[in-house]
Amino acid sequence: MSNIGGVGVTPVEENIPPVLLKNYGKWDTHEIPRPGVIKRISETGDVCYTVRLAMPPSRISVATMLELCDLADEYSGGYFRITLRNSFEFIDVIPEKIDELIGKAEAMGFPVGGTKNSLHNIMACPAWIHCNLPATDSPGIAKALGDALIEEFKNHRLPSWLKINIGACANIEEALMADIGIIGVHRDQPIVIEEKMQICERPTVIHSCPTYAIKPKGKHSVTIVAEKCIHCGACTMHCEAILTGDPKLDGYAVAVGGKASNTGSGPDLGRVVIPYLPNNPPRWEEAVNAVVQIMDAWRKDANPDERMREWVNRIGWDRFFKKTGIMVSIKDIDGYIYGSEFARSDLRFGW
Amino acid sequence: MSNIGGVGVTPVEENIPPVLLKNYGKWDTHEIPRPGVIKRISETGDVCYTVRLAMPPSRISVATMLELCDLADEYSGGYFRITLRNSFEFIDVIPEKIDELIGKAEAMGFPVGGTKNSLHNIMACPAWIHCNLPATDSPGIAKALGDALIEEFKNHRLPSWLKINIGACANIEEALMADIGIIGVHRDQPIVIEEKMQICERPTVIHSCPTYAIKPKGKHSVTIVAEKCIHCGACTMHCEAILTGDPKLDGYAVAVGGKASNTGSGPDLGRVVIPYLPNNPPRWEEAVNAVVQIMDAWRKDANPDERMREWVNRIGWDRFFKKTGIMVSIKDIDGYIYGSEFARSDLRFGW
Amino acid sequence: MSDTPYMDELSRGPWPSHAKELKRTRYPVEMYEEAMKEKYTQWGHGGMSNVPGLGSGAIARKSRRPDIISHSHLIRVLGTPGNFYKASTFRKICKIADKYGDGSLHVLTTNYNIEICGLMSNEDMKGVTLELNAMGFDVGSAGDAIRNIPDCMGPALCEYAVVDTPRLKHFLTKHYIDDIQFPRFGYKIKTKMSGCPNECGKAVLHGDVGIIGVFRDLPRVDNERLREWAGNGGNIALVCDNCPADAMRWDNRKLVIDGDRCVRCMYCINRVPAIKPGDDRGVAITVGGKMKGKFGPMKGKVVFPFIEITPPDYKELVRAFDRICDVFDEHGLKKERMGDMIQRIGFDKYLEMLGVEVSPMLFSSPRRNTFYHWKAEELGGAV
Amino acid sequence: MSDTPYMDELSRGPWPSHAKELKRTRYPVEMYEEAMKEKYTQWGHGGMSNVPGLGSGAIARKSRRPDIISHSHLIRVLGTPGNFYKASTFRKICKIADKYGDGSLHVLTTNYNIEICGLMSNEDMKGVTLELNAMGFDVGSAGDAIRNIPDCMGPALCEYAVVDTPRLKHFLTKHYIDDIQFPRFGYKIKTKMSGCPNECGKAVLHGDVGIIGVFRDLPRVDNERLREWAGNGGNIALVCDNCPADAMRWDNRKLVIDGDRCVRCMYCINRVPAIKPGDDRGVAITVGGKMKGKFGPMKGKVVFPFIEITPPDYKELVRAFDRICDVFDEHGLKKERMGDMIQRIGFDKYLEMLGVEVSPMLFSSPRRNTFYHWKAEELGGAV
Ligand code: SRM
Ligand code: SRM
Ligand code: SRM
Ligand code: SRM
Ligand code: SF4
Ligand code: SF4
Ligand code: SF4
Ligand code: SF4
Ligand code: SF4
Ligand code: SF4
Ligand code: SF4
Ligand code: SF4
Repeated sequence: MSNIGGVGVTPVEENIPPVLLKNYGKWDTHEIPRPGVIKRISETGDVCYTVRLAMPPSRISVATMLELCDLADEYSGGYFRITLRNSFEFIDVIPEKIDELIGKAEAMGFPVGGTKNSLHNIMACPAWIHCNLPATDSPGIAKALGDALIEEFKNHRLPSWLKINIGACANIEEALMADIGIIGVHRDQPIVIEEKMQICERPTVIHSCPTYAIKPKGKHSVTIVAEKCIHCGACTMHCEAILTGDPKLDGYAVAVGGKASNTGSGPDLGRVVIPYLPNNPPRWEEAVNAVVQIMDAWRKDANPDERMREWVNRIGWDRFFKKTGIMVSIKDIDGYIYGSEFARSDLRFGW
Repeated sequence: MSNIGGVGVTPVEENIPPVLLKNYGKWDTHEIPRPGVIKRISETGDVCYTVRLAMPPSRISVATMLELCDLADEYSGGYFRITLRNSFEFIDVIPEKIDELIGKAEAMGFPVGGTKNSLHNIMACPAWIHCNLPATDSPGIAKALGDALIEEFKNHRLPSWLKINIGACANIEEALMADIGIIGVHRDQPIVIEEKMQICERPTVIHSCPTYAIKPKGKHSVTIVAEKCIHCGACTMHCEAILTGDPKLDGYAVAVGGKASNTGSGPDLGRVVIPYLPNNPPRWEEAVNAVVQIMDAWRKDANPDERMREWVNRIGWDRFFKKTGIMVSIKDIDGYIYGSEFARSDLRFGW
Repeated sequence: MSDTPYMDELSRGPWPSHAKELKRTRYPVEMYEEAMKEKYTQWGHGGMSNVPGLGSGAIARKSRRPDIISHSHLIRVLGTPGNFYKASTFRKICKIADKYGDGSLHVLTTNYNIEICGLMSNEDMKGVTLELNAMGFDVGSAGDAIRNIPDCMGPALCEYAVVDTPRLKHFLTKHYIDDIQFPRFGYKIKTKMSGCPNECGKAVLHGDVGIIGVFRDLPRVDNERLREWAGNGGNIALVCDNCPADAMRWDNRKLVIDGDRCVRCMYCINRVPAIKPGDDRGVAITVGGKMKGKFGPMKGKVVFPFIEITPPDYKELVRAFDRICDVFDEHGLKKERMGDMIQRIGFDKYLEMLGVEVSPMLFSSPRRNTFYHWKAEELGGAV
Repeated sequence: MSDTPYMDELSRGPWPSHAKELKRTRYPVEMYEEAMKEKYTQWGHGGMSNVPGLGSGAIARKSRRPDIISHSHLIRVLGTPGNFYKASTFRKICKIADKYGDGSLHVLTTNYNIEICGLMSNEDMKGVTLELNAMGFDVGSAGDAIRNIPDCMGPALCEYAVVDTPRLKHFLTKHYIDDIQFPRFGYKIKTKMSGCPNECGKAVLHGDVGIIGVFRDLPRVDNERLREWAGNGGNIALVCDNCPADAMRWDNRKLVIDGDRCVRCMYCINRVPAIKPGDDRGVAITVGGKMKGKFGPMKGKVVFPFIEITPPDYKELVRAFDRICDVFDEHGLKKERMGDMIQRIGFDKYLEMLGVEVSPMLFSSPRRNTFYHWKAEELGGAV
């Protein structure tokens, strides 16, 4: 037994190409000669080109990964990396061979781009591919969006970059941490399978509910108070006998304005601007339209270099709704515990 | 019985001088020819001079009010008003007589000033004069501050105006709505007078406590859990059998940055920057020093026309502490229900 | 040595002195002197006094020092519209105060009432009230009632006024006088009014109900006057620079305010005589500002961003105010401030109870989570 | 007609297709196709799998469609420092995935692990783990453990790096490997690292623990280089204008950064090659970022604004990290995220538990109320 685990992780040096080791900590500037290609220049004068590809959402086959490994061997000394947005990057590509590499990658179905003022790779959780909690399908939506916005990925023609994250249930906050986010929403309360109720710990299940919507029922089961349930799904995660509710009522919300970096007005989580759209696989027209609607308003109105959230902060959320044409509803009002922070306590209206 | 009350309030016209009625809604501009004197000019060409006095904190005698009425009769056609900061204003003073009026008012002990970029009248609750809840004495502190800052009241030499409000217990928010505020702080939990406990409604008392610190004790009394009590005083207000605690532990906190108007960064409540200073009547040196310390740092560093809160918003609270030299302590951290809003969620440090 | 060394000290110095004032009255100065010596109030429990027929306005105050005085009550007199006073009228109030009370006054309270202090009996409190009533003044504004509805001077003296606050005060006080005099709620309801977003009334910050004059169109610019003003040294470039919304463009001849940016903050209007508030005027209403209570200090929240002001019956305003009071009456717990009630209920649900029309003016930002409730009728399909 | 019309449609178009990928594996495509048809996942409950000796890293997943497949587990492989991979190494991982799983991979998860998917038995999961261990890779990062500690590429490839994130990742993973592999807390602990305040790791927003490279002195300006850059068309005026703290003064020869204003936001550094991060470097640590749980989405909060980074033992960092874990271990309830625990306890009290040194760097604003607790020893007199 004792020989399982305890290993940790490979040393830094093991997977990093020689030019990076040599110039470790000495990188000085970078240029982006074309979308998807970053040229980094070191104090030593050394140079490193990387080529960035979009990745299929959530799952990739061993077969394809092996083909990408082959490309890496051929064009980047056998090295690559996966970025923090799951882009695939060939590291240290011979400059003369960049066009050839791009040609091959694109022929394989991997668009090159996603740098600077473009749409970057889309992040998506597994959802219907492998999870039991989703209210929608992140990979499906990611694919539909990627197809619709491919030219934005391949070109630097947006005011600033556009990052889109998708999480198919309330568990994952990626969606609140992107310029545009999509979050799965269950509109129905979970279903209690009474026969199964012995399996999980009743106190843990009851305790897992943030709004105290789960009440004991008889000796072994529980019941969910409809008016209290906020469909957060915590119970469905913690108890095998509770399943997400009516799939006809599932769908997703759209959030805007997540930002992590400390420039401008600093980091903040995004805000939910569309509370619900219905699931319509495989092309998810509503999601595509919503994203395009938001992106277009931003593109039209933003200053050069102005990220989605900085734009909204400048114009105000009232004008965001006006300019995007998104309808408001009572669901935009945050009535949850910390919602007060988002009420309006000034008279600075943007009529 | 039916002849008591039901009257409402006197008509608008009854107490307003003729020139105001004539120019009602037509005022066009104003000038401040000297501190305390405002000249308002109407579209009709009419002009109205007002002369503003500081008022004694919280209480004034009938005798003095009658003397002020005499002055009004002599210099302002028998009209005056009390401003929203309790300044006394002679309305429609004959311009030639302004100096004479000022001379008489000052001789009576009423300084003239408190307009524009000066210290305005100081607001203070009755506290030790008439209330059972105070942790400190607002009128006493107001008097001490007024004496120390009199030149600021009489001159326009601050970056913007300075408004100081004082409330001697947590009940009154005036202190959070001023550039500098002083709030009475009980550091001890209230005392339960068990014998008296029958008088008030026990459920109401228990319910009045925001932190559930009051627990039933026996059939008729209650007990207060020390670790839970935040010394808010709600119970002392609602129950005759509960008194504020040890007066040796009473004192006051200092708040900064309340702002009501919608200019600049808009309205917001102030923040507590000094959690406690001890009561030292009659000259309240600690209060005077704290106010001077804050005022001086602001005066030195602010841009012209920059109110306290706009200054703080520009430099950040971290630098506010640095520039004023106020010590921070764990008490600055808001650990109460909505405190999360005030935690730092960025890396924009002002080292 | 004097009996009142503390008060003597507080009688010195240039600032007006409450100690000196108290000494000019029959106020029991030992109570205050002792407080300073002990660093502890000498007064005891307070509350609503039981004057028959008088629902509110009389505040009873016991003493902890029966050796000095047994008690000392006071009466709250509702302030006038715009807080203007005629000396001749005020003299009468002084006379009443002197006749029934100890000759000390509170002018004004932080809710802009006059307090007549040092009353010793129910009869005196009744006497004060009847005499005031006879001169057209009234009392109230204590207990769990609608409190005094103070206003700024508004158009009576202010060039910025967008609505007529003194007339609103007069109307609302008359209209709600029963609720001002007869406590019927779970806790008090404090209202504050400002004639414009400069907010001299601090209505948003400390009104259970805040009523503030606002305009929806843009500030009005008189370019001819502006050129003249700029020619005479007016620094229009600085004003443009300081506009928080970066909405002003000045080309040395003409100022253009960008309707897509301006947030009607008042700044340019305050600085430049040639710029005035717009013409599409009404009030915004906020609710829930307060300091203490369960959830601590809270700013008010906008619930009606724009309401037409139409005398003589101010129908829209009354409807909104009624609705706010009714929801508070129905849902507020005993001694629960409006802001705390709203927090307990949830702001979204509260807005539904009020029956407001949802608009982007109701929030500073939309929500941060997807934790909304869905009503049965919303579950039919897409919304 | 095809059996998989939905997946076929999702295989078209220019964006890389997961549907096409899944079809290249032995993944049971009917599960996904049916999900799209029913608009409902076909997968059932998940949880930690029971592989003997393996505390964490194996995730069991049941199916709701035994007619298609009974279950399908996966193994989380901890990502490498900086997420760099050698093709030759990755091929081995592919081989393992193909041998034991269904041939599908998750590269990478949003916590930057590799998932080897489609495992059917405990033996296979153990087999995967042993083979990975042999090549220096490890599994873990599931259940109520310290999860994977992902990092940005840092100095390996980035000119902005203030600290060496890949080395930190290597060190911390080794140091905490037991807690990564053996769940012992009330709930998971997720850590995220960024080499600088640009925050490519989004550490503040979604780390239970966030570790971010920061500098305390000012950005370093090379004026000679700056002049050259400006001479070649670099728009230094625009950068000065956009500095959020208005801290930059450029007189066409020299740029001065006002130490009284700069907030180290990185903006000028990002835009101008002649400006670099300062030299007084360390990390800031935040806690409590998360999305769900009782109190909903929360940003992280700074608890250690500056910690020295001193290899090889990173003593200060380890002390801080330990303290954070210990307080969570001691005070966190079952299934209570760190952010919710801190909210329940109160941030002030939590900071005292952590034993931090109080400084103005710990808040964005001081408190708004006077509702603090006083400890017995504070009640002796003035503080
Ligand atoms: C590769 C990657 C780091 C990694 O270790 O994997 C990375 C790489 C770079 N980032 Fe980043 N960032 C990466 C994710 C992020 C993220 C996280 C995310 O997107 O999910 C952020 C935070 C985003 C946010 O604020 O919401 C991020 C915030 C930045 C910033 C700050 C931008 C700003 O708004 O102020 C910079 C500076 C800049 O762009 O001027 C930056 C700059 C850079 C530079 C220029 C650094 C350098 O000199 O190499 C790199 C190329 C940028 C580009 O793509 O054009 N990187 N960067 C990540 C690429 C993801 C991708 O595939 O697209
Ligand atoms: C694979 C992954 C999604 C992805 O890559 O897009 C994932 C997948 C699952 N997450 Fe997650 N989470 C993943 C990153 C995240 C993140 C993002 C992150 O780590 O930064 C979050 C938000 C951050 C956070 O933790 O708050 C996240 C918040 C959750 C939660 C919510 C926890 C809470 O606060 O209540 C759950 C439920 C739980 O753990 O009780 C959850 C649970 C799950 C489970 C295990 C649900 C289950 O057992 O049915 C999912 C397994 C799906 C499957 O079988 O494929 N997942 N999950 C990510 C794996 C990360 C890893 O390698 O460790
Ligand atoms: C008399 C009074 C109204 C009343 O009905 O009683 C009043 C009168 C004026 N206010 Fe006010 N304000 C009065 C309390 C306030 C308050 C409330 C307070 O101080 O408690 C505020 C909100 C303060 C805040 O934001 O915290 C207030 C915010 C303003 C503003 C907005 C200033 C800003 O920061 O943006 C202006 C416009 C300006 O000053 O340019 C203004 C402007 C004015 C003008 C210039 C209006 C005019 O044309 O007459 C008046 C003279 C100002 C002066 O004192 O120099 N008044 N004003 C109040 C005087 C109190 C006093 O005795 O000093
Ligand atoms: C006289 C006055 C202070 C002053 O002028 O400086 C005052 C005096 C008292 N206030 Fe007040 N409050 C006065 C304005 C305020 C304000 C300011 C305002 O109205 O804008 C506030 C903050 C606003 C608010 O209401 O939140 C204020 C918040 C309180 C509270 C806290 C209520 C709460 O939310 O918990 C109490 C306690 C209570 O009512 O239960 C209180 C209670 C009291 C009592 C009645 C306490 C008592 O019974 O022992 C005080 C009587 C003192 C006395 O005997 O002289 N007073 N009180 C003000 C009279 C206003 C009026 O004319 O109606
Ligand atoms: S975000 Fe939700 S749906 Fe997506 S993988 Fe995580 S738990 Fe499953
Ligand atoms: S979905 Fe969330 S709110 Fe609803 S019962 Fe389950 S845990 Fe409670
Ligand atoms: S603020 Fe407190 S101490 Fe002052 S009068 Fe009001 S209740 Fe009394
Ligand atoms: S003072 Fe406040 S917190 Fe303390 S027991 Fe009384 S009501 Fe509760
Ligand atoms: S609130 Fe507006 S209208 Fe009223 S006095 Fe102040 S500036 Fe004038
Ligand atoms: S009202 Fe305010 S926002 Fe509008 S133009 Fe004037 S200064 Fe700018
Ligand atoms: S966080 Fe900073 S150091 Fe790390 S990759 Fe991003 S810019 Fe570079
Ligand atoms: S780091 Fe940011 S705040 Fe500091 S000078 Fe540069 S841009 Fe300005």
